[in-house]
Formats: sequence, C-alpha cells, structure tokens
Amino acid sequence: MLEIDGLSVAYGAVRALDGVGIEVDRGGITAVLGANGAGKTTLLRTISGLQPARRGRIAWDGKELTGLAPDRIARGGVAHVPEGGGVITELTVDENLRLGALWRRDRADRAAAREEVYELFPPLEERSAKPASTLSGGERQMLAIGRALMSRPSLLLLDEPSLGLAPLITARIMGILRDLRASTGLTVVLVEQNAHSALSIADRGYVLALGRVVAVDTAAELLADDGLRHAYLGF
Amino acid sequence: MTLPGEDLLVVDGLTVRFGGLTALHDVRLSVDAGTVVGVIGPNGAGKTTLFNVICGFVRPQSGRVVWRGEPLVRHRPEHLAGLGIVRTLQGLGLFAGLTVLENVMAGAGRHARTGVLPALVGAGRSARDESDLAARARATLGELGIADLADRLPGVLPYGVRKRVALARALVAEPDLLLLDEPASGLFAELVELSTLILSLRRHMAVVLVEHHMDLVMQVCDRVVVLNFGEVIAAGTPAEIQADPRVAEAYLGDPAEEAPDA
Amino acid sequence: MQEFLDLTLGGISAGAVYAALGLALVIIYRATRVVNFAQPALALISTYLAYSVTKATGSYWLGFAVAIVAGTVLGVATERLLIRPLRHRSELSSIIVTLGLLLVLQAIAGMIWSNEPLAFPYAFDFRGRFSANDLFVVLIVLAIAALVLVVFKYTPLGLRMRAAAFAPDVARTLGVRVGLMLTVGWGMAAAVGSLAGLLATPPFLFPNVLDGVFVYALTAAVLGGLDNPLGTIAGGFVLGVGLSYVSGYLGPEMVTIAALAILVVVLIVRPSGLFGRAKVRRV
Amino acid sequence: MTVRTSLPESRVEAAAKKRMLPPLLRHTLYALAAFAAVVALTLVTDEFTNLRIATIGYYLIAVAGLTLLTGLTGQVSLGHGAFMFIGAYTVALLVKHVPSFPLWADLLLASVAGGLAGLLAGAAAARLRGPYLAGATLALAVGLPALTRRFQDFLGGSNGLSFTVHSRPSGVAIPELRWQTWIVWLSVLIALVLVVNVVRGRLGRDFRAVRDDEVAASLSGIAVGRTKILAFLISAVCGGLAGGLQAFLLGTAAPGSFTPALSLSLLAAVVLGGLGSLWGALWGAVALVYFQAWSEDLADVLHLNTDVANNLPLAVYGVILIVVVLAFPRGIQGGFQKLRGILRRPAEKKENHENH
Amino acid sequence: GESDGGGQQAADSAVGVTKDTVTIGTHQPLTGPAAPGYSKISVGARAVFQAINDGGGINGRKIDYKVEDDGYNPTKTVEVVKKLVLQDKVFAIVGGLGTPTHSKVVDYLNTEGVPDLLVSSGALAWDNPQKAPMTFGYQVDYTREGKIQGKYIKDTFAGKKIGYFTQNDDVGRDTQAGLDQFVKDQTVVRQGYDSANTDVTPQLSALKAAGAEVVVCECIPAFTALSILAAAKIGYKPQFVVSSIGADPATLSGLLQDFAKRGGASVSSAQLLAGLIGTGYLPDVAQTTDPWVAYFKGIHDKYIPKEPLTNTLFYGMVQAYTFGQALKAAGPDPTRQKIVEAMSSGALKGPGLTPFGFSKDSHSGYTGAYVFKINPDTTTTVIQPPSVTDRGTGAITPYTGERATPDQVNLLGK
Ligand SMILES: Nc1ncnc2c1ncn2[C@@H]1O[C@H](COP(=O)(O)OP(=O)(O)OP(=O)(O)O)[C@@H](O)[C@H]1O
Ligand SMILES: Nc1ncnc2c1ncn2[C@@H]1O[C@H](COP(=O)(O)OP(=O)(O)OP(=O)(O)O)[C@@H](O)[C@H]1O
Ligand SMILES: CC(C)C[C@H](N)C(=O)O
Ligand SMILES: [Mg+2]
Ligand SMILES: [Mg+2]
Repeated sequence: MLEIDGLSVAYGAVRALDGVGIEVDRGGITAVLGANGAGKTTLLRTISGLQPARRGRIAWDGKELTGLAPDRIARGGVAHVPEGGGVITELTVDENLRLGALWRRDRADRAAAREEVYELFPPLEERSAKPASTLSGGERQMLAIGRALMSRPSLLLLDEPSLGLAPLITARIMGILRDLRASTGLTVVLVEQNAHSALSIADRGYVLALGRVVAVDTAAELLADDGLRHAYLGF
Repeated sequence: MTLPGEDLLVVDGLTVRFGGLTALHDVRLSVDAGTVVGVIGPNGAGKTTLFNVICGFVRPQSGRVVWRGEPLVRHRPEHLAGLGIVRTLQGLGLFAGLTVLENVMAGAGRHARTGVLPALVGAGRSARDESDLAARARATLGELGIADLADRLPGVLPYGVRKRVALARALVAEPDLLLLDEPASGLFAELVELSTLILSLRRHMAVVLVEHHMDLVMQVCDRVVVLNFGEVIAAGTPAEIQADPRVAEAYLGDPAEEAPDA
Repeated sequence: MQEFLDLTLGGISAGAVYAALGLALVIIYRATRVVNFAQPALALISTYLAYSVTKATGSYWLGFAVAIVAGTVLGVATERLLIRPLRHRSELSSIIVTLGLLLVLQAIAGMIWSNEPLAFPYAFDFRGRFSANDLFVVLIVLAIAALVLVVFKYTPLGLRMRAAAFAPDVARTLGVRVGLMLTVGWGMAAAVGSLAGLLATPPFLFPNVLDGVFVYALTAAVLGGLDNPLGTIAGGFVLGVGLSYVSGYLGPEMVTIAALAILVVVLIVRPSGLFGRAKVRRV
Repeated sequence: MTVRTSLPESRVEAAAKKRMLPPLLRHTLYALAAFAAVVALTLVTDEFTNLRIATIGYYLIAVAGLTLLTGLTGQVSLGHGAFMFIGAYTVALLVKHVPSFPLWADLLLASVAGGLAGLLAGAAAARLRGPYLAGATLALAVGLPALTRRFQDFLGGSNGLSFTVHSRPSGVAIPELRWQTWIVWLSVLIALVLVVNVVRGRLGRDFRAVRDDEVAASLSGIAVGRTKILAFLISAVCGGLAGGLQAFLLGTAAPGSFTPALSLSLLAAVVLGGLGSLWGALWGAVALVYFQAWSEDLADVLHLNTDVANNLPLAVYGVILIVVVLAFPRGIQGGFQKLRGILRRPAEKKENHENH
Repeated sequence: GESDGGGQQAADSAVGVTKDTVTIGTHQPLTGPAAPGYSKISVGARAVFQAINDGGGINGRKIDYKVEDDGYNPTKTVEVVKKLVLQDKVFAIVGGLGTPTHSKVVDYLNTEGVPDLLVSSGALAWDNPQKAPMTFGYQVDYTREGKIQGKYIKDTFAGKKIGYFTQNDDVGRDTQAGLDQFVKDQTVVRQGYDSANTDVTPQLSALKAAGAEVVVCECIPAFTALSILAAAKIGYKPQFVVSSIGADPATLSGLLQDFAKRGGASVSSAQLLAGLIGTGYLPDVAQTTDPWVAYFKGIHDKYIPKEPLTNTLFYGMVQAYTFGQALKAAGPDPTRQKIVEAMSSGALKGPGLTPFGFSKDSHSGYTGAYVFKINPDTTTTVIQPPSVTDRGTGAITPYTGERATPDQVNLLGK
C-alpha cells in the first residue's frame, strides 16, 4: 500500500503541494486528476525521490520512501514514467529498454521482459537498434512505458501517458494496465488531464487543485459528479 | 491577400525516406485560405515529418511544396515567418532565458522595419520598432489572457500556460498559415477555449492542425487528412472521416472505448 | 622514402599518446559532459609521483603502478569535490573550475619538484626507428582503447554510465546510481590520463610538459567526435601522423597552424567530428 | 477571443517610451559619465594604477565581446586571444609601416581586422556546438600566433614587434600613461555603447533566442547561422580593438603574449564577473587584473622557499577561480545582485504569491 | 622610439637608493613554459645578494632584489617592469631575461632613464649606446659566439659536412650570421626547432639524411638534450657543437642521467655527452680549481645548498656579482647616472673568462668565448682558450688579458 501523508513540496517560493494525503491499495489503479499546474507532476516526482519534500511522509509497502535517493526507490520496485516520457535519445531503443531492468538480478527474466515489451509495442522492435532520437513523439511514449515495465515494477507511476498518443494506442495502454494489474497485482498511480480516459480504468480518483486534494472518490462517483467535473476537470 | 477558396498551400507528391524507412509516400494535400485542415494518423505516421518538409527542416526525396502558387525551393525554416507561415512545435520550444514578453517579441520579428545595421547601432527607427514589437506582443498576450505574466520566465509557469505563450509567439507574427503540432497535448481543461480560439483564427489565416484529440479535431476542422505509414489513407470532412472504417481500424480503435464526450 | 617512413613511424607513436590523453577527455565528457581541462595536471601529478617512486625504489614499474592508482584517486577526488557541486550549472562553470585546478596542480608540482626539467625515463629502449618503447606505447594505447570501448558499448556498467551522463534524472528513476557512475567515469578517465602522462612525458618532466600534448589530445578528441572513443583513437593517430609530415616537410613552426587547419577543415565537413554522430534535434 | 489584423494603437506604451531617450543617446550619455569618472580616477591615482586602469579597460572590451558571444548566444570560445592577437599586430604593423595614419584609424582598422577574422571564424563556428566549438577555438588560439614564425620577416618571428606610439599631443602636460589611459577608455566606451545597444536591443534578444532553442528561433524567423556569425563578428571586433589598445598601450605585439592562457583568462573573466551581464564583464576585467596582482603580492609578503614562492601566485589564482565559481554561481555580479536583494527585502517585505 | 634625452633625465637621479638600501628589480620566467631552464637564474642571483648583504652591503647599503615573474610573456614583461619602475621605484633593472620579453621594455627604460643592466640574452639589440644609453648586455652576443664556433669548426673539421640546428628566433638567426662567416660553404643542411614542439626527431632525421657530420646546435639546454636523445634514437652520431646557452654539462647530465638506468646499459648520460663540444664565457662549475668557481661554490653551499649547482645558477650568481661590482664602482652615493658611468668605465673585470665590451661606445657584454669538450666523466676540458671578436666581420683574436681574482675584487670585504 502506498501511503502519503501531509506532503508539502515547494519550488522556492512557489508552493506546489500543500499537505497532500493519498492512499493507494495494492493492486489498485488510482487516477490523480487536476488542471494544469495542480501539482500532479510534482506529486509523482516526489514519490520517486526526484523532488525533495518539505514536509510529510511517503511509504510504499510499509517502507519509508521519504528521503531516499531516486535510484534506491527505483530498486525498490517503483517505476516512474515522467511527463514527456524521458526517453534517453542518445541511446538506442534497445538500450533504453535494457536500462529499465538493469538493476534486477534475474538475467533470463530480463530477456523475457524485453520480448514482452516488444510484443506490446511492435514499432519498437522494428527500430530496436536505432537511436531513440529518431522515434516519433508517440513512439517515444511507448518506449518510456515499455522501459518502465521492463523492471516488472510493483508500483508504476505514470505521468500523462496518453500525451501525444493516438487514441488507439491510448486505449491499448489502458488495456495493458488493466491486464497487468490483473496478472501481476501491479499498483498504478496514473496522472492524467484526460480525466475521462483515466477514470475509465481507475478504481479511485484524487482531484488536485493548487496543490491540495479537493476530492477523493471512486472513479464511478467522480465521473458522475457533474459539479466537480466542471469545476476542476473541464468537461 | 489570397482569396478564400484559392489554394494557399499545396503539397504535392511528397516522399521522404530516412534510410530504409519511408516516412512519407506520395503525399498530396492542399490548404485553402481561411480553412482549418486536420492531419491525423497513428504515431509515426509521418505527421510531424510533413510539417518538417513544409518548414524546410527535411528535404523530401521527391515532391514539392507550393506556397501561393510559387514552389518553395530549398527554403529554410527562418524564411517561413517572412513568407507568412508560422509553426508551433510539438514540444514547447520556448526560450528559457527570455521573459514571456521577450519570447513573444522574438516571434514578432517580421514586423520590424529596420535592418540589422541600424539595430546594431540602435539608431533611427530601431528604438521605435522595439516599442512597436513590445506593444504587439503585449496585445497578443492580452488576447490569450496572460498579459500579467509578461515579465516572468517561462520555466516557472505551468505547462498549459507555457503552451499559450508558444501560441502567442506564433500568433504575434500574424501569419497567413499557422501550423499547429499537437496544440492540445497537455491541455485538457482549456480544450474548449482552444477550439474557440482556432475557430476564431479562421477569419485571418488558414490553419493546419496535427492532433490526437479527436474531439478537438472534429470540432474545428473543415477537412481532415488521415495518414498511415506515410500515406494518405483518407481525406474528407470530419464526419466522413469518422465514418471511414479504414480510419477506425488504423487510428481510432474501437469507438466504444473512446466515446466522445464534451 | 626513408624520411617518409621515419615521419610516419614517429607520427604513429606521437599519435598514440594524443589518442590516450584524448581518450581520457572523452571518457569524462561522456560521463559528465565536462571537458576536463585539468586532465593534463592530474596526469602531471601522477607522473611526478611516478618519478619520485622510481627515484626512491629504483623500480620503474612500481612508479608506473603508483601513478595509475594516484591518478585514479585524483580523478575521483576531483569529481567528488569540484565537479559534483557544479552538477546543475552551465558547462562554463566546469570549464573554469577545471582550469583553476590545472593552475593549482601545476603550481603544486612546481612547488614540490621545482619548475626545472627532470629526467623521466622511457619504459623500454627508446632507440631505433620504431623502438621497443614506441611499440609499447602503441600497443598499450590500443589495448586500453579496446577495453574502454568494450566497457562502454557492451557492458551494463557502460550502459549505466552513458545513461547517467545523458540523462541523470531519468537514469536515477531507472535505478542507476548516477553519482557512483560519474565518479567511476572520472576515475577511469584519470587512470587512462595518467597512463597517457607516463607515455607522453619522457624524456623530460616539468610542470607544463603536457600542455602541448593536451591541446593535440583535445584536437584529436574533437576530430574523432568527442562522444566516440574509437573516433578519438583514430583522430589521435591521424593527427600524430599528419603533424609529423607537416613538421618534416613544411617545418616545425607550421605544426600548430596545421593542427588548426586540419581541425577546421574536418569540422566544416563534419561538425561533430569524423566519427561523431550529428545530434539531430527532432522537431 | 479575437486576433487583430492591424497594429493596435497602444498609446500608454508609446507615451511611456517617449519619456525615455532613444537608447543610443541614453547609452552615450552614460558613457560620457563613465569617461568622466575614469578621468577623475586617473587624476587621483598614481601612474602605475593608471596603467592598471588602462589594462582593465582593454580587458573590459575583450571580456564584454566574449560575454556577448558566450553569454548571449551560448557559443563558448576558448580562442578569443586570437582576435586580440590580430588587433595587436594590425596596430603594430600600421605604426611601423604606415606611420602617417592617425591613432584612431589604426584602432579602427584593428577592430576591422579582428572583425574580418571573426567573420571567418564565425562562419566555421556557426555549425559547431559545445565542446567542438571549444576545441576549434582553442586550436585557433594555439595555431594563429604561430603565423609569426612562418612570416618571420614581416611579423618579427617569436620576438614580435616593438614600437612606441606617440599619441600625446605636444604641449599637453600630463603623464604619457595617464593620457594613454584616457585614450584606451575613450575607445572602450565608444565600443561599449555599441555593445550595450546590441545586447539590450532586438539583436540581443535574437542572440539569446538562438542560444535557448535554435529550432524555435529559426521558426520565429531568426536566421540562426547568420545570427551566430554576427555575434562572433561583434565579439571579434571587440577582441581586435582590445588587442589594438593593448599594443598601443604597451608598445608590443609578440606571439608570446597571445597564449591559450590569455584566451582562457578572458573566459574566466566572463564567468567570474557573471555570465551574460555587461556589468559582469567589468567585474571580470577588474578581477583579471587584480586577482593576479593580489596573488603576487601575497606571495611577496610570505617569505618562502623559492620554488614555493615562484609558484604561489599561480596556485592562489587557481584557487580563486575555483572558489569564486563554486561560491558564486552567478559570478560577482550575481553576488552583488543577491546582496542588493538581501538589503532590499526588509524594506519591501512583499508576499510573493504565485497565481496559477 | 627616440629617446635621446634619456641619459639626461637620469642625471643625479638616485631613485631606489636610500641610506641603507638599493632596490633593484628584474623580470624572469618563473612559471610557464619557459620556466624550465631559467627559473633558477634569479635563485643564484639572490644568493649572491644575500651574501653581499650579510657582508654589510655595498657601501653600507643592502640590496633589495625584486623578482617579478613575467612567464616569458612580453605583455606581462611590460606590466611588471612598469610596476618595478613606477610602484617599487627601483634603482635599476638587472638581468631582465629574454629577447622577446626584454626588447619590449628597452625603449621605456631608456625614456624613463632607468639603468637597464646585464640583460639576460645574447641579442645584439642591447649594445646600442646611442639609442639605448641605459641598456647594457651581459652574455656574449650570439653573433660573436657564432663566429668563434664557426672558426673553430672550420679549423678543426675542415671539409666535413655541417648541419645547423637552431632555435627559431634571434638566437638562431644571429648565430647563423656568425657561423656563416666561416662555414657557409661546408653547410649542407639547416634545421630549426620551435620551443613549443619537443619532438625533434624529424629535424634530426633530416640532418642525418643530409649527411651532416657536425651538427651545430644553437639550443637551450632541454633542446640540446632532446637533440642528443633524438640522434641516439635514430642511430645518428654526429659531432655536436653547442653554444653557451645550451651547453651546460651539469644541466645536461642531469637531464640525461636517468637514461643510463633504463633502455639498455649502453646509453648512459656520460656516453651521450662525451665528446660534445661547447662554447662558454664563464668558467664551468665543474672546474673546481677555478678561483671563481670555488668562490661561488662557497656562497652556494652557504645559502642554497639544496639547489643543484649548474651553470645556469652560476650565470645568475655572476650577474649579481657583476652588478655589485658596478654599484661599488658607482661610489658611496650612487645615482643612476653614476652607475651607467661605472658600467661604461671599462673597469668591470669579473668572473668571466673573456672581458666585457663595456665602454663609452659599446654596451656589449662578454666579447668572446672559449671552446671546451665534455669528457667521458662529464668534466670538461678547454680545447681552445678564450678568444674575443666583434659582432661584425672583424678578426678573432686570442684573449690574453688577466682576470681579476675574487680576492682582488674583494666585493664583500669592506
Ligand atoms: N521547476 C520548477 N520551478 C518552479 N516552479 C515549478 C517548477 N515545476 C513546477 N513548478 C510549479 O509548481 C506547480 C505545480 O506544477 P506541476 O508540474 O506539478 O503541475 P501539473 O499538475 O503536473 O501540471 P500539468 O498538467 O501542466 O503538467 C505549478 O504552479 C508550477 O508552476
Ligand atoms: N531523422 C529521422 N531518422 C530516422 N527516422 C525518422 C527520422 N525522423 C522521423 N523518422 C521516422 O519517421 C516516421 C514518421 O515520424 P513522424 O515524427 O513524422 O511521426 P508522427 O506522425 O508525427 O508521429 P507522432 O504522432 O507520434 O508524433 C517515424 O517512424 C519515425 O521514427
Ligand atoms: C640564455 C637565455 C637567458 C636567453 C634567451 N635564450 C633569449 O635570448 O631569449
Ligand atoms: Mg504535469
Ligand atoms: Mg509528431
């Protein structure tokens, strides 16, 4: 279980998160929603250790993450797909993928994971030896998600994975997440502005506004709450 | 001024290969003044490459780009603004070290009247030029509702606002053709405003829009062209496209899954 | 013909040294995107240590080993103390800091060992048109280059190092211990640099002895493509042989101008070096 | 939301601007004030300090040029000493072979010669990036002075050329050095007015846009290549002038003066002063002259064994470089700004609330 | 730069002189690429000044010796010399080192009327009493030395093929002017080196290819050593003839000694150096029987025992001593004019084996040289006694004058 309690983060004078509390059950898919600048990206970066917290704590699986270095957190099974993908364009597609699982000891399984990713995203296999810089925007997004899956994470943090993806692919990724959750018990925190598509696969949703949690509920309830949708989700 | 109904931009028989990979194959497309043309297609279909050819970043193996009846030969990106074509980037491409105002002023260079030499010595009209550009930039920022951010650096602004700055930088040049590469990505709450904006632009300029947000595409486009593996597989009104089974198969997926909702 | 052969052979062993020091620059550049201007000084200090050890013990190879170890330690210390604090700063900051370090270390060398030249021996017999020592220099540089290449290209360590260099934040979220990788990179580079120092220094050792070699090493690295160890090796040899011809046929005063000319011509044709990959910014 | 097609008459703006003088005039007035300050300073200081002030002057213009290049367009040049080399030899050759030319013409031609070289270098450099540019420019700094040895008879080989420029009109009863200092600063300030104009105007913005994002800049209609070359040109003109002034002041032009160390110190001055700011260029030039002087003085007062004493100034200078860069990320100018911020904050005490 | 009035200004000026001190300055390359080889000259000089001061100074005045580092960079030379003159208010500049460096301050020093004594360089420019009345040379000039070398070679190696290997500056140019007066037609090849480029194998290969049997090396010590090593590398065994600036056996054997230990027993510094012919004007430090060598060794052992006693160190010691003599000769109340007069008086007889050329019409330093050969044990043997000549085409004549002994000069005694 992911527990976040009273989390505050600031960039200099700009307060990006202000006493945020979130709980995510194991094997759950939780959507974090909110308008531009609500603090969604900041939340994920803080969980994965890239952004130091001013206050509050984060624990995953009972283990304290607060204050740990990002690489330690990653080696604890937390994978983060950053906003925009974070593909390393200087490396080849294959190297990007390999990098995702490098810290895992099980070599055989690393190879198997790579095969699975290629199966999920065939365009990547075609270009496996090409530098990632030649990929189109959407292909990079696939690579980033594939790379995160390479480590067979127990907690997956996705920052706007649908950004720049064709509807078909977005739908496919959502499907994959659902399947993975079912087959491996993966826990997902999904940040999206596209609330509709996120809530369509999530169990629960949190809505952030100006760095605070303004609503928490099941996905179905959130989808049904017209007032909330208009106020914070813009649709 | 090009009259409505006249082809402003024609792209003809365009083929682009990167090594063994054909990114565009014999693509034809035309844009009338005052229309919004949507270009959609799966990831890697060649949409950005198409923009890159129009802008002169990529030289096609064959085919040509005709602007106002004149083929563009060996044109370079920096000439475009002068010709009246402005493009936004799929990323943001803001100048991190320039304030929002300066970012927008940088886009307004086509309105400057003085050449390099007077600007060098700061003589003549160049001072007045600068205040003209600043005024234009402020006005455009005002129209996009971000005039109060003029003196901020873009880096500290939320993504959505930065997108608007990028848009302001494009609009301040008052182009005849605006190429928008995924303007809605990263925006959601502002989608409605964006579509209103694009529709309003139609009065002054033609727009080519690459976008994955089908709602937006369907709302604002007069015509839609669908690319797949570098080829045009369909073209027509939004309604025709939405009904086209090839488009559904290649791009949209199961319509039940992505029910439009606005 | 005779002269041509002599010049070629001379150029090859000079080129090997440029290649070795160039390699040190490339490793650091790949690891931290820093052009390490202190590289010649790190090598200088370790070579002076080799001198003192050899002098005290009579064993050249003990001195050799001490130099490599000391160089590695110096490289690691430099990264930890001076480069790491500059992580988020412009490339210029690191240029100036490494430059400052260059001055400090050269001054320290002068303080301890004086600015007067000291005799520093070759590893093997230096006599002959292509002497045992020349052979040693060329072979060891090729071996080291091959090793570096393999490490970078084919080992997980190499992949981690490259990832850490190109995108530290992303690498971190993938479990890469970025700090460690950067330190390893500096250590490796400084070890190679010290080796280059030991090879380049003979016959004489003085605080500025590696300045010229450094300029040519940087030229070689840039020629080859700074990201590319193989290119740097090729660049080193091309430059070594090319400059040897210039010195022999046009006169020694033309050597630096020729280096400039070669560099400019190559970079105009290939702005990222002979073997560098042009970095295309996708739009 | 609408988009206009014609220029809006933004009267408030126009009125606000009208109250300000045109930039050229404004900057010229500042320059005159600065010149008066320099003259006053030279009158109250001794002759040797005058020399240091003059030295700061020619370094200032060189560093300002490099600031424009490196700070604004992001092109790192490790070879700016090469342009000083060209400027110095231009003045030297003119003084020796065309003594009839007035000094101002010599200096003008030195700037032009520097500019021409900068044009060539810039054209080659426009395609290069980061360390490739750094490597190529360093090779320029190393290679170019070797020309003197190739053309021994004309350029004087490694001894270079020495000469004396008599610039002080007869009957002016002030020390030669003081007079020279005035000439140096007058030239520097004239050049600086131009540089400030560039930096603060449209070109400066274009330079910075190119630095931040070349692709976006070109799509904004900025000719990236030409802009970079222009920056190199302006910066090389400054370098040429600096070299010319140095030759005028010291009466020498010799290859040994234009070592890579010179080029690197210029860059160090840019960074020490505060990258990208012209005030920074001034602090950088002052630092260049005084840090070295201090480190030598320091070595003098400590009585040490000769090897240590000989090398101490170098070590101190190196340490200063390291410490300043580590401690003042934005250079001396950044330090001043911070200081000002600290002094002001209590007065304003404004809650800085961000609106999203 | 015309500066005819220089001497006038100097009249009665006693800048830098107080009741009990005389402040002098110099510019030396203490750091940077030119430091190796030269950084010890001022060390030697300082030791002598210390000895003088400990002996009560000259006429009761201690000498305050200010050494400025110019890194062999002419711009810095101008700056530091102006600093010495304007800020430190030195009485004189003594032994400013280097042609490219010092030539940039000669005009200035003469205009300001600052005595510019015993310049550390063999360029011809210092000897110009009309235009530079305050400037005096020290070393034998390169042309004189070239002439003496040329004549010796012509006499000893008649008919042999000769190659020149020269530093690409005035050292090379001026020496060749002297050499060419005698051995032009024997010379088959001329090669130069650039001090920034330490790989001299191409040049030595060219000398070998041209069949030169005698190589005249007008090099600084490091380059003499490099040439010897490069020759050994390519198996080339010419007769080296080296000029005074680069023929210091102590320095050379120091540089070459470690090659004995590695790379085969057959290469030892002694073997590499044996038979090398050099020219000199100061006694060689290895000649312990020479009274001046013994004298300076005493100072060395007392003040700077840790420094290797080389001819370079010796060079600085002699220079300092010579200045001391001139200061003494300038009388109890020295002025700048008086020291210039003392220098020109022709009274300075010193440690050198040939006389100074100082007179009213000449400001040339040592006027001749002797020729020596390095023995297999790295001691030296004089093979042609000192001879003197002029810088033109005048004859070379043996020098028979008497050299004053330390006791006769008696600088340190009261
Ligand atoms: N590096 C930074 N420096 C300063 N302020 C920042 C920085 N990054 C983010 N912010 C500010 O923090 C707040 C939260 O930003 P964050 O990126 O977390 O929002 P978001 O919800 O992910 O928005 P978006 O939907 O646009 O991605 C915003 O006000 C933003 O301006
Ligand atoms: N410089 C290049 N070298 C090699 N391949 C390239 C290059 N540029 C583009 N490609 C390839 O060409 C194809 C078309 O790319 P393009 O960027 O035009 O796609 P797109 O339609 O814009 O996709 P997206 O919607 O994901 O942005 C992709 O498969 C891409 O990998
Ligand atoms: C012998 C040295 C002290 C002088 C030097 N070679 C010069 O003339 O420049
Ligand atoms: Mg975000
Ligand atoms: Mg695209």
